[in-house]
Amino acid sequence: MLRRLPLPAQIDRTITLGGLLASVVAAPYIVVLGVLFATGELSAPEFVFWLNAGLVVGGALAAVLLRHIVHAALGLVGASLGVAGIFLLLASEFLALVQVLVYGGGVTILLLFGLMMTRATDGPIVTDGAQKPFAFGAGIVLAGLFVGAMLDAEWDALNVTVVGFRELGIRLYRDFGIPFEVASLVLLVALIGAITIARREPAPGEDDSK
Amino acid sequence: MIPLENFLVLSAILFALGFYGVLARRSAILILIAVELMLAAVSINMVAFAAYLDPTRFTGIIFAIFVITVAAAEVGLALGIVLRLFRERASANVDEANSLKW
Amino acid sequence: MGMEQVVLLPAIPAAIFVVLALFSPLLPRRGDWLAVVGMAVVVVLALAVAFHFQDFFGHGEFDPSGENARAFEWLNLSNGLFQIDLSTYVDAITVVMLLVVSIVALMVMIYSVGYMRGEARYGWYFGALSFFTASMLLLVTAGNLMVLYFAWEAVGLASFLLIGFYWERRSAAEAAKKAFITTRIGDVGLLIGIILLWREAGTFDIQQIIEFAEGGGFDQRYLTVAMLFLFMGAVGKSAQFPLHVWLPDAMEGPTPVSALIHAATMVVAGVYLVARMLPVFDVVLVARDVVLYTGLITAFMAATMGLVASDIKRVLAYSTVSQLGFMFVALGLGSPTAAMFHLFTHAFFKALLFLGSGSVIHATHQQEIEQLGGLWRKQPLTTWTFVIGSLALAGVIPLAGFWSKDEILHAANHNLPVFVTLAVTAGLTAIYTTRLVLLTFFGEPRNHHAYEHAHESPPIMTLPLLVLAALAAVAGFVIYEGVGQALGFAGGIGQLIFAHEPEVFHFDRDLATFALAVSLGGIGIGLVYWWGTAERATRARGWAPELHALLVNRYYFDDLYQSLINYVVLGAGSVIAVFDKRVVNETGVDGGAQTVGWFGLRLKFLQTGRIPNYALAMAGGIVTLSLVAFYTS
Amino acid sequence: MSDLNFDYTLLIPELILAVAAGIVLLADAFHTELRLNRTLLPGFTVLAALAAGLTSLAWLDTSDDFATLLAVDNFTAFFRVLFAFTLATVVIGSYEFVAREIRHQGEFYAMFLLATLGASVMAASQELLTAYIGLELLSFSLYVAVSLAKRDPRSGEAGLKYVLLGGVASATLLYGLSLIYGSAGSTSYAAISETFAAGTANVELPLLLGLVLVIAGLGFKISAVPFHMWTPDAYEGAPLPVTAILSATSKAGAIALLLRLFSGPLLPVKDDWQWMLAVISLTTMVAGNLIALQQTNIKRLLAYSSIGQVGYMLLAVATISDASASALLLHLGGYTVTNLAVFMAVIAFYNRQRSERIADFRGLAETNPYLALVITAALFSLSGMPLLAGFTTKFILFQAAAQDGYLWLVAIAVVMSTISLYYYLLVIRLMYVQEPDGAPAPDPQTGRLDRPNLRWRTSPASYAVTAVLLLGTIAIGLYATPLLEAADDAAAVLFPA
Repeated sequence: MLRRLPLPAQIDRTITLGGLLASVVAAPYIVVLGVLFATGELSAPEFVFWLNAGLVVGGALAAVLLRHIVHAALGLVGASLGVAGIFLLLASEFLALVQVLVYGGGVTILLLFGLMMTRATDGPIVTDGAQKPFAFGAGIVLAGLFVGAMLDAEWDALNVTVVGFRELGIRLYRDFGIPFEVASLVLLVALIGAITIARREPAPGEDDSK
Repeated sequence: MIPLENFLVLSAILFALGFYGVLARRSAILILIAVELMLAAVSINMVAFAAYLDPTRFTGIIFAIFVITVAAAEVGLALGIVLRLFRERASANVDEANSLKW
Repeated sequence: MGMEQVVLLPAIPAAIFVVLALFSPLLPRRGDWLAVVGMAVVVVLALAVAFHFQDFFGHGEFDPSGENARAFEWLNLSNGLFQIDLSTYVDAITVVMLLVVSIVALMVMIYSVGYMRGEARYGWYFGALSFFTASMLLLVTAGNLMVLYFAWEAVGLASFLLIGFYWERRSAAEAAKKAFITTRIGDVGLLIGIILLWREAGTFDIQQIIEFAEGGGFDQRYLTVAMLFLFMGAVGKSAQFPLHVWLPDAMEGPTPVSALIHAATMVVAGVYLVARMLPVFDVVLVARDVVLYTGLITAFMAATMGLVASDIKRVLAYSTVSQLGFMFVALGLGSPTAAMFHLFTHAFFKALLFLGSGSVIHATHQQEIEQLGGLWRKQPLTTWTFVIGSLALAGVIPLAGFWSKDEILHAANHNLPVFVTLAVTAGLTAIYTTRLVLLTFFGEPRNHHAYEHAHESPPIMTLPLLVLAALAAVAGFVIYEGVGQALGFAGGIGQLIFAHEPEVFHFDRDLATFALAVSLGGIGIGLVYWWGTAERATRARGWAPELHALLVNRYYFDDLYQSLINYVVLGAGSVIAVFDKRVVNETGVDGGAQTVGWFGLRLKFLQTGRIPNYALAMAGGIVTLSLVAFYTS
Repeated sequence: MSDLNFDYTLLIPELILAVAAGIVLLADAFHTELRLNRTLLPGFTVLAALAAGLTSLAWLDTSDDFATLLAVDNFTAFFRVLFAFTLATVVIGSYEFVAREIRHQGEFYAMFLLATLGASVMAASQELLTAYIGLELLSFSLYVAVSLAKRDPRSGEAGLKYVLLGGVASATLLYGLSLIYGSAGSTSYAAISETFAAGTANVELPLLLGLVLVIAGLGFKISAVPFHMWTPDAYEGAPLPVTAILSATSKAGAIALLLRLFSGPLLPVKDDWQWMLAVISLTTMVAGNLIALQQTNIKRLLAYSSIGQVGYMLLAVATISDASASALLLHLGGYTVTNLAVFMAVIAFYNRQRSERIADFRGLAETNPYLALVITAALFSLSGMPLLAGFTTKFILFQAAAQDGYLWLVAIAVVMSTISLYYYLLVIRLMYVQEPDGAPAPDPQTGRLDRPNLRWRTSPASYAVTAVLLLGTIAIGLYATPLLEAADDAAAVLFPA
């Protein structure tokens, strides 16, 4: 059954090689974290945080730096999984679940299909534009500004508590019922739009009825 | 307990990386991926603020749910448009979609 | 007629405009009779206002203050920012303007029935004339600055429509555009001035602003700036230096339009505005000096340009600009009386001259005075009325222009440089007027084809000429108390014109003699120089070619402005557009490669999408804003 | 259970729009089975728009809210009516265009309905999440609508630019919203306002950053420079009716949201954002008006001119007060009417001439004097000519802004609107001065010519719509009081006495 899917052959190689490479890069980081955890420098939540933060940043770097589009997409998967882990740390299991399902499943598969249908993996590709230096500068400055702002503030943080599924469900479907309905309209629009726009049109002269 | 700043800084870095991707990439799909990163950064922020700062706890989480939903919808819609464009021009590179200018 | 009903004056022609604009093709004679009859009613009403005004304030005792009547609330911001009423204000200045506008408009409309016969869009022409008259009447009765501004712009729009009446003719459309843009520049100033006044005084009502100013409510420097902006509007509308360039070109419109708009009414709106606001100008003397010298420069420059112009209507246009300069000089000297008096007489004789020139053009299809000549045999009525108008313009006793010009000279009596310049200009006026009359009507016919076909105009056109000629002859006498009383105006019409203090005409015999001598001298020079054979018509060209070229090219102001528009406005636009195109959109292709090379980096990724560039602009905006925000916080 | 108000009747106008969108979609999908004439679709859309507009009048002078998410008050009513009016006008004025150019008519009209719904939600929002989702509904519908002209390759390109940059902008906006949420601990406007009024010293920088990002995100929506870059491309590539909606509904919706945000939750931190909006207003009005001087395509010209107009509107947001809010609403109303007049006239022109080049407007006064008159009046109004809507509304707008101390900015705005007259006059000049295509050269002697009859007539629908809009433009210019009172009432909601 797998053979029938129009997956390019290199996706297997990609996954294998990419996994290997990722492990090679990630291994020292994990080892360091493990050592720190073992020596008691890091608490368990902190260990998980740094692990996931590494995954997020590593995945994001892969997604924006790698020249191969499939690799970049896999980087996005990694980052998404990391974000899901962060959500778990923030006591939102539900959101973590959504994140894995929607991103790890839906979005990535969608992107890969898009890649394949536009045959963007064929041939050597130049993925980055010439304004890369500007982009680099802008990225650095933005990161600096954002991080600076976050660190400058004195947040009067409360204790993290778990929000139960039931409570969340009530809030989501009752208190925020209207935005929820509007969001469903957004999905409807996206659905209709994607189908209508991507559909191949009959050439002029062919039957005009839909 | 992990300080709130950790999450915020992570999110800030993720957002900046995403923005860098938008600026540097030339394939529409790669730009979409970068936008997804930016939106993920927003989700982290929302959830972190909800967990640490919001006495009601849940608004940020619900916000994040909506963000994820919209992000997924956006990918679908944008891919539809990319496909259409690809059919017309046999390219998914944004810099080749520049017949509209000045 | 009560003062509340003054608003009827603009309302009648406005209603006629609506009717004509919508239904003129359905009406008999395209509805021209409607416009004429409506205007006749307005003249009667204007006279009624004048009588009422005399009645009310008159009985020999003149009260300088006017009457303010609120018609209805027009705009009202409930949050108390401001409220604007469509209010009317009637005082001596208003009455003068009402009479001038309505009488000249009526004459022009009657004349147009003959002049415009058979034109396409005949009905639309009368509609537009009515619209113009309505706007002008609203302008002169406006009690607050916002209504005034509205009417001001409506007048400009009407002028735009009428100058561009022959819009198939490229030059007409261009002239309409030029007039529109030039006056708009002034209008922006006017609007800014009005806003500045409102900001401090908190009201748009003219009388309240005057009271506020006289009570010292304004900061001196602030008020100076405001009044200079306000004056900008007057400069644009009244074609004063340096915005005088549009009026000669505006002669592309039909000649009756020139008579109405560009001689008697619209162009004097600036004079009216300054006269109306003169108490405020008085508070800051610098502003009044600006008025004085602007008027002086304009009067002189325009008179010199009038010496060499060869188009009959353009000579008159320069003359109008010059005479408007005289009025501003009078205002700058603090004598609204003289200014309004000159406005009053000038309206009649200049409208007469324009209509006369229209009669010539109608008969010969020729506007170049060097191609005319000898017409007095063919068009006696036109010729003699034109001569009366010319003598009035030149200032020959006892015609209207003499009295009013004398009054201005009298006001300048204590300022020698101004007085000398005015006297010289008055002499120049006599010279170019003589030249105009001689070349057009006397001497040998220089274009026999045109001459052969010339004929006297129909009575419907000569009748207004006669009426206006009569007015040009006698309008000067109104300043005599006895004359006014004889006409039934208690206290004399003269007091209408002497706006501020019930002053009696300053007849100074020495001054009058001197002025008359200047005028007659100018006429004599003109006679000696141009009388005679056909070759004399063009002799001024050889006399001083450089000077002639300078004057013919109108001191090169038009060229200067065209370059300014070309280089500055369009240049700035293209610089920004190029920035948008090159720097932002194409950083990758050329600029990007260079810029990158400039940073010393050799990158082979030379292609860039434009979406990333767009995003880069956004990033730039975000970075800049946040950097500044962080830095300043 | 909480004591939230779940009175769904408050949302009847929105429900009408949503249901109508569904019906239009289904009717189009099954039109062969149901034997429906597809020309019914625009008619039905107009009916739905009118129904939504009329029903929203039921809550005039009330002040209610739905679950503290959506406010139903005069402000909401003002925008509901404005959006419904826009929708009805655009659909009537462009149904011939759509019938010929757009294959997927059902989807097209459904997108218009949903965009209107999204904009209404934005205007009514009392809370960040709701505002955001309304914004996304508006944006998504427009992404789709822009790309729907499948016979025009420019449409796809415009759609791509719009959707990708829109994604970036909405991520930016969201990040900003998250920072404001974090600084205030709530997404409800009332709660944010309360928290910020109590002091923001401890979160100064994130708040500033959040404000920058929100301004950038919404600046994208209203095409403020430098977040405007998508505008000309999307305007040019989109089908004309969509361009009209982009310049009317989309812009008005974002302005409504800006007003809600900056007059409510963000008002206590006015000092932090006021200068930002002033700067953006400055760059927007300068760049928009100057670049417009160089355009050759009527849609791009209108795009840049609308950017310039946004500059003036931002001026009022920057100097927000009850006076400037009501002035802004008035201006928005007048601008919408005027702008739609231009667009509907351009659509009528396009229906006949199949061209968007400004050069092809030459001689329009000869071939269709009525359309030339409409375009002239509307362009004059846009440039701020007195007697027309543009002057009255702009004047009150500038007046209100000057009141609040940004006099220099007002002066620049006045200068810019004078410059704008120049490029509008270029179009008017073409229409009135130049000869139409196919006309013989004029006789050099008389300047007259014997013309073949090049006249053509506008269709009844276009004629009716443009006539109404033209009359509206003139009526607002001459007597703005009724609209002004409506704007006053709406603005009074934002600044309760």
